[in-house]
Parts: sequence; C-alpha cells; structure tokens
Amino acid sequence: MGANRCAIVGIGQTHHKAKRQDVSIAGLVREAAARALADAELTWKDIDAVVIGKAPDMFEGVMMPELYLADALGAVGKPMLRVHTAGSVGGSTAIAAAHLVMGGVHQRVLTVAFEKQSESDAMWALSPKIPFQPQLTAGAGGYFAPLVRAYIRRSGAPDDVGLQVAVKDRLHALKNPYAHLRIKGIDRAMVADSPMLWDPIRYLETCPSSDGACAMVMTSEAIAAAAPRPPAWVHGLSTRSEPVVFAGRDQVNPQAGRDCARDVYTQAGISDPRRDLACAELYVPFSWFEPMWLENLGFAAPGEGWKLTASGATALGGALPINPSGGVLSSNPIGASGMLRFAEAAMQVRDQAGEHQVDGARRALGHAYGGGSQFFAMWIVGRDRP
Amino acid sequence: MRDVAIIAFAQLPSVRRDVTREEVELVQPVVAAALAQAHLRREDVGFTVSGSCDYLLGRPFSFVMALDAVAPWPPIHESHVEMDGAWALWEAWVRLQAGDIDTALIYAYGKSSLGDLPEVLVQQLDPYVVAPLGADAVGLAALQARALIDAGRVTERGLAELAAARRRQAADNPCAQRRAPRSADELLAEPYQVAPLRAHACPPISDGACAVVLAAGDTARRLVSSPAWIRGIDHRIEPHQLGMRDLTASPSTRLAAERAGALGGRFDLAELHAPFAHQEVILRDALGLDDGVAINPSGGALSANPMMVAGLARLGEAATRLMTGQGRRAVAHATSGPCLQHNLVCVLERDV
Amino acid sequence: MSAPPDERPPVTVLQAPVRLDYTVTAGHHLSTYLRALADRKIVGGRCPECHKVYLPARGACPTCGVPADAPVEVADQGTVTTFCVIRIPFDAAPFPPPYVAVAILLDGADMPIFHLVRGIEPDAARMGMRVRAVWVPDDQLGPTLASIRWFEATGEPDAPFEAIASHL
Amino acid sequence: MDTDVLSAPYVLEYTYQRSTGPVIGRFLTALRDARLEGVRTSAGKVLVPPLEYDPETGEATGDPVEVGQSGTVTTWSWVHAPRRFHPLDRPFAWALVKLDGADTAMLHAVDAGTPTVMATGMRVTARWRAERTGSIRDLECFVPAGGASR
Repeated sequence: MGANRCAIVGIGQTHHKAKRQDVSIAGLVREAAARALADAELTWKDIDAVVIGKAPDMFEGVMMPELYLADALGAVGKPMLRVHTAGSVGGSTAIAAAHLVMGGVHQRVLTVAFEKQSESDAMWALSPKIPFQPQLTAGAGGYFAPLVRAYIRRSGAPDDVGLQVAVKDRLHALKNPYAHLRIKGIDRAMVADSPMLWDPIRYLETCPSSDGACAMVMTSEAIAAAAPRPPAWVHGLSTRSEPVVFAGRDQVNPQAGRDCARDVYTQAGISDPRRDLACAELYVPFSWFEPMWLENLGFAAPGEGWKLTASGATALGGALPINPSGGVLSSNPIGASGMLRFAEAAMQVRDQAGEHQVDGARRALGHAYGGGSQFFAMWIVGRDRP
Repeated sequence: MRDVAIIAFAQLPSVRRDVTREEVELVQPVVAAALAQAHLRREDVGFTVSGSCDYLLGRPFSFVMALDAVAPWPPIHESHVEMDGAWALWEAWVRLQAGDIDTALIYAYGKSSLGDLPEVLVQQLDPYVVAPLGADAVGLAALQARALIDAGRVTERGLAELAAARRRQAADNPCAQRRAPRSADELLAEPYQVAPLRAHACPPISDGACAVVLAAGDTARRLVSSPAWIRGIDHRIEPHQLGMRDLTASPSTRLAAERAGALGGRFDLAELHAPFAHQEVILRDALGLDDGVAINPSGGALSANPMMVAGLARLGEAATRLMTGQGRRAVAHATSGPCLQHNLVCVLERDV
Repeated sequence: MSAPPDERPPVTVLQAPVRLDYTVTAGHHLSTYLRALADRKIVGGRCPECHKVYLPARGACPTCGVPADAPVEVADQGTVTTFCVIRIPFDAAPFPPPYVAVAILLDGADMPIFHLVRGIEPDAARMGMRVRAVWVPDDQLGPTLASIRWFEATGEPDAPFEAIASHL
Repeated sequence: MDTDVLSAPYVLEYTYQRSTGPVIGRFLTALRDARLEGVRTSAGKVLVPPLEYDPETGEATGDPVEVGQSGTVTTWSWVHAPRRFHPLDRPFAWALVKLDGADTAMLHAVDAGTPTVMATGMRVTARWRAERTGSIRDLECFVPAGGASR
C-alpha cells in the first residue's frame, strides 16, 4: 500500500457480446471509458494519465494497440502505459493505475482493459502451430481440464459441484444487464446435457468468448472528496507470479495465489476473509475453479472448497456470494475479464450493482489470474475510507 | 517524490541474429549480472517488471517463459508491459513511490531476427486505413527525414556525419553492434534504403536484452557507492496518425522533459533513443540540448537497436556513465511507436 | 472520375489479411532435447542447485535461476500424473476426438511432459497409470516429439497417488 | 550460425474480420464509391482520413465532409525496392497528401515513375481501382496531377 489513498470514483463497462460488430476497437474501449467518466462526472481533459491492458495482441492483430488508441482514450499529451500479464491483465492494469495515485504521481487516472475477440478466433490466437512446440492440448480448456481432474481427485468432491457453479453464475448473470450469456431457464439438467469438451469440463461449464471492455477512474483522496457518488476505496492490492512449470509445482492450489491473498488481507487488516468480506468476484473461467479458488484464497480449508459451494453459501443471498455479476462464466472479453472482477467488487461496495447487489456490502475482493494458474492480481475495496 | 536511483545495469552485446539463445537465455545472464552489481539476492527484490513484445517472436505469451530467468520462486510481486523496457522502469519507479518496497528489477528482451522487422512493425499502425497499406517503419521514418530536410534543419551529409560520429563512439562500447568506423563519405556512398535514408541513418536489426536495478533512498546508498538518482521521469504520447502531427518536432518529448525537469538545466551527457539519425536532431531540439552535451556516447540506437530493449538501455547507459564518474548529470530518453509517437524523458544525477 | 454510387450495403466489416513470416529457432537446449529424440533417447538437464531434472534442459532453472543443463538421460516410461479426454474437434488435433492427452512423469525426470495415450478406451484412462513410449519406425525418427507416436499402458500396477501428488 | 540449433519456417497468417464502426465504415463505403471523405471536428477542422475521436480534445468527431480528389504533398519518401505488401510493385513514393478541403494529411503511395518528379508541395490526384471493395487500397495510389496516369 502507498502513502496516499486511492478512490474509485467512476466505473464503466460495455455490453459484452460474442461479436460487437457495431463498433471498431476504438469504439469498444471508448464506450467503457466514456461510461466511467460519466459516472465520475469528469471529462477527458480532467484525466492525467491512461493505463490500458489487454491479453495477446494477436487477438485483434494490432501490435501495441495503445499507440492507435491514444486518440480514442483522450490520451494525447498524457502518459499512457500498456500492461500485459496474460489472463490476470485486467487486474494487473488496475493495480498499475492505482499505484499512480497511491505513489502521488497523478491525481486522476483512467484505466481501461478490453478484448475484441471476434476480430479473430480465440482458439487460433491462443494455440497457433509453432515449430518445436508440441500442440497436444486444445486451447485453454485442454490445459486446465487436467487440473480440474486433479482437484476432484485430491478433494474427493462429488462430480456435480461444477454443474452447480455453472448454473449459479448464469442465474446471477440474468440479473446483470451487461452480461454476455443470459441463458433463460438455465438449470442443472441443461448444463449436464451440454457436450463434454475437455473431459471433465462440459460446454456449459466453460466461459464464452466475448467482445467487451471495462474502465475505471481512480483519484486521490482530495479529488474524491468532490466526487458526485460515494467512491470505493482501495484497502489492499497486490500481485504474485510464479513459474509456469517447475518440479513439484502445485498447480491446483498455487502458492502465488495463496501469497497474494495473504498480502491483500494483511494490507486490509482482514484475519478471516469469510467473515470480513461481503462478497468476492473471482476469475472462474471453468466452473470447477470456484471451489479451487475458495481454498486458494483461504475462504475454505484445503479440500473443503466444494463444500462451501455445495452448501449454497456462494449464491446471491448466501453467506458469501461469489461472482454476483455472473462472472467470467457469463462474460469473457479476456483482457477485460480481470478488470471486470475488480470493477464489480467496487460496484458492490458503492451499492451500484443493481439487481445483483449484495445488501450492505462493505468490503469485497476482486481477483484475477492468468497464464498456467501462475499470475495473480487481487484487490480489496471498501465503502469506508481505510 | 521519493528518491529513487538506478544502481545497476547489464546488457548483452547486441547481435544481428542470436540463434543459440531462447528468450530466457537472453534474459538470465543480464538479470544475474545486474543483481550482482547491485549486491542484491533475487529474493530481496521488491518488485519485478519486464518489457517485451509478442509480435517480434510471432507467438502469444512469450513473456511467460522468459520469466523463468528471474526464478520467480517463492512467488514474486511482478508485472509486464507490452512496451519498451523503459516503460517497465517507469512502472517500477511509480511502484517504488508507494514507499512499502525499496528495490525493483527491470528487464527487457527483443529478438527481432526471427521475423522481418519492417513487416512486423506494420502491425503497429492504425488497423483500418494505414496498416492495410503496408507502410513499413523505414518508409515512414523517411517521410519524417524529408520533412526535416525540407525545413532546412538537416542535410543528407549531416545525417552521414552524425552516423559516423555514433560509430566512433560505439567503437568503445563492447555491446554495440555497428562498431566499425566509417567516414561520412563512405556512408554517403551507400544506396538508399528508402530515400532520403541510407542504411547508416537507419538502425541495425538487433537481438538483445538488458536489465536495470532501481533502489530507493538509503537502500540505494547502502548497496552502491554512486547511485544514479532519478531526479525526474515522465512520458507523453502524441496522436497516432502521422498526417495529424508536425513530424519535424516532438512536442511529447518537450512536454515530458518539462515535467521531468529536463529543460534549462546543464547536462554532461544525453542518451537519446533515436533509431533514425534525423530523430536525434528532433530530440536534441525538443530537449534544448546545446553543443556542450555529449550525445549518445554509447553509440545510441544507430549502433544497436534491440526492440523493446533499446529505450531501457538508454537509461541504463546514461546511469552507468554517471555511476562510473563520466559525468554528473544526464538526460535519457526512450521512444515508442512510428516517428517518435510516444516519448519518455528521465533526468539522472549523481551525488557530487 | 467518380463512379456512380454503389448499390451494395454500406461497409461495416473490413477483411484484413495478415501474413508474417518467421524463422523459428529452437535454441541450444531445446535442439539438444529434440535431436536426442531422433536417437530414441530422452535427454534433459539437471539443475546444479536443486538437482531436479528438467525436460528439456533449461537456460534457467525456474526455481533457482541458474542454467539447469547438466545432461541426464531419463527412461521412456513413466507415470500419468493427470490427463484430460479431448472431445472437441480442433485444428491442430492429432486424431479425431475423443483422445486422451496426458501429463507423464517419466522415470528419472522431475517434471511431467505432455503427450497422448492410445490403445485404451478414453474412459479407462487413470491418474497413476504406468505407460511407455511407442516410438515411430527408425525411418520416421526425427528431431521432434513426434518421434514418440504416443504412449501405451505397460500393464504394471498403477502408481500410488502419493507418487504423483506433488506433481499436480 | 550454430549448426546444432534447429530452425524452421513459421507463418503467422490470419484474415482478421474488422468491424469498422460507423465513422470508418462510412469512409470505406465512400472509397468504394471512389469518393474521399473526412470528418469535421468541433473546432471546425476536417480530418482525412477520418478519426472517430478528435486527438486534440478527445471528443467524438462530427459530420462527414467530402473532400477533393487532388491535394498537395506535404512530405514524401522514395521506395526503390517495393516489398511484397506494398501498394505498388514498382518503385514509388510514400507521401503525406493534404487533400483539397482537408486540414490534415493522409498517407498513401504516389506512382511517379521516378523520384525526380517528386517534390514537397507538388500536386497529386487520386487513381482508383476498377474493382473496389471498401478498403484504403480501393484508392490504388495518387499520381502527379496532370500526368503519369496510366
């Protein structure tokens, strides 16, 4: 944490869809950024610096797109930074932006993250055939399915916990007007009957491929004092990374995730996250990752995460709602997915989440991960000034 | 602002093509050398951040394997920018301002030899109305050179003389790629690459890597005898389309210099990231540097231009010279994008 | 010079073909590993600090940061640590689905490699299963992991879960 | 070259489907009609090619404005050896061309035959492809005004 407090005073996102064919790349990022500015009641001129994040440039086929996007984000004459930390990038980008405020370098920072996956094909962009690199898996699912199997084996979880998460997050998405997948009549049978893709992961247990963007305006305490709506305050934030492979690596419950969580809890003065947090937005691209992350983040003891999910506690109305927005399972513009988690946490503590609001949420966790479960970014935001 | 200094810099000799080393093997030796110079163990680094670009290698997530070079175990506090490493250094400097950590490691690598760099750089341009023209970086830089010549601020001979001077300076830099001395007359006899630019006025294509260590306040003083203090650092971006800019000026460099406190002061040396010879003229003017300042004593980007590395290397080269007593005050600069679209300026100073 | 206005609907999508040519190099360590495969050998590198064996050898041990490249030959049989059954068609797929993609901890190595298991029903794949490499005929051997066609069950009893628990 | 090291060609190839949004889409549609359009900013400047957002203010740009088919070269460079992806397969000039009625210059190729024809300040005019699809390359190139047209 820094010497200066950081407030989130504006939040915006696009309507996430499989193909946002009505806008250019600039139009997409602009839509989220303009909404964040409007929420903050600030103009382009008010912004001191822009921090932008996205996943690989090959998704859109634009190398270092901050160069082309400088005009659309009102960044001309300002500092502009482009972050890329794989799937965690949306979180890492928000953290880099927050540090500009916390370090006292800038007063009003706009941060934006996006992906326009419909410009290409995610499967192609993630797994091009490169000489000397074996291609035995199939996209991200082929990488993560073995980890899910390992989790099930290790924890002894019944094999329907994944179905339950898939249904729950999609029910949450029905309350979120921005969500990509809004599946009417979603239920356990619909998920169970969907095709098995990467056994044990079924089609409806996976995230979609989306076009979308998310943006936030962060300011110093002095500027936040004039904000039109109550801000969310940063109570803790951090990143942790570990190697993608090494001998003896625990990929199911990675130490980087545990260390990152411990760091943000310490910063926020949280000793029992299950008690002290009202809700959490976790990066769950495959349903089984909810119980896995519940353990990794200390909401449940090792091997017990699935019990928390199975108890219903993680649904809206439960003791610890997880992904009230519908999560990554309902909207996945990859580069923006992490920032959407961070932004949803902030919306919750600003009492701004509409139908998917957790009543009286005072503190919430935003979480993102990427690479081979190796890059983690998290923040805790609160209604009260820390 | 908190006092932060560059306390170590290591780089690989730039080469046209390094086939034996993969990314991790480019980075591992420079990280090890920079940490050794800083008298730091890797587990003592507070924050690590790197700069690199997938398109140079043609594959997504290339930074993931390179991370092994720092052995991020136990897990580390880390970030990555898809930019020149100079911007990674800026992120680290910002991170150090928060006050809870005291050291940062920055590294950058670039292996341009795998693809056809001019073709790769086309992908950087507006994807709707510019990239489809296939406008390559040399062709665009040549537009800027012509504008400067038309404005009477440089001549083709002037560019050759500037390039010859950089080669003379590069002869003393074992990491430079173009070190063979050539006279301006010899250079002027080269054919045009894209007129008015001949090869000597364009950067070489390079593979390379470098690493820098930053430390704050007393930690910097404890670790090394002469830290190169960052007295100011800032960067600014311009409109993307060349037709919307005055190509003969660099207002973003000027503004960044103003914010970094680089205007009006005395400098012993300047390391300017000018991949094309004429860009040095534009940058010198934007920074208001007079004839008393040694420009690019390392040989600069005309002598070695590993993409995503060369900007960070300018900061490292300038700092190294201060730390070894070759000057007291320096300005370093990095650029990104076509024709100097995005510019970073850093003022460095050593204690007397 | 202007042509008459077009009857076609307004342009909303631009087809933007990109083609970039690269020459990919395998680097010294990966090349050594791949060339050994052409001789039906699996050769990795040991880290001088933690003594773990990596396949292929590494320019930097991921946990120690020093080159992990003291040559070590490992067995062409090992234990399945985890797997997934791929049931989705995919451009780069080696076979029509379903097929079994596995992580295999070869005897003598400290990290798994990824390959395929054939010759069993997908539903019969198990964590802990013992497998051995099925090499291509001599005239098809080359410096590529494709020199191993796939892995097949050895028929040995499964390894206990503890043997693979720290490799997941 | 280290002969121990394996190498192989690798082609990164894809046809991106770029949704253009209304402003760029209108420009490309005009190109298909062999017309050149820009947009007007709130300050009254005409940007060609059009941008969706004004770099000077960050605000969205306004109405389309048709501009002339001829203009003035503000700077240029000469390509002796065209690359495979260049607009022309014979030596040509890159140029920034400020079209009549525009306040900004547009990048394109000039088919001038020889560099001795080129000069900053010269007048050029558009040469269109016969088959047009809605792309910047529907404008094949510019040619020196009053000559060198095929």
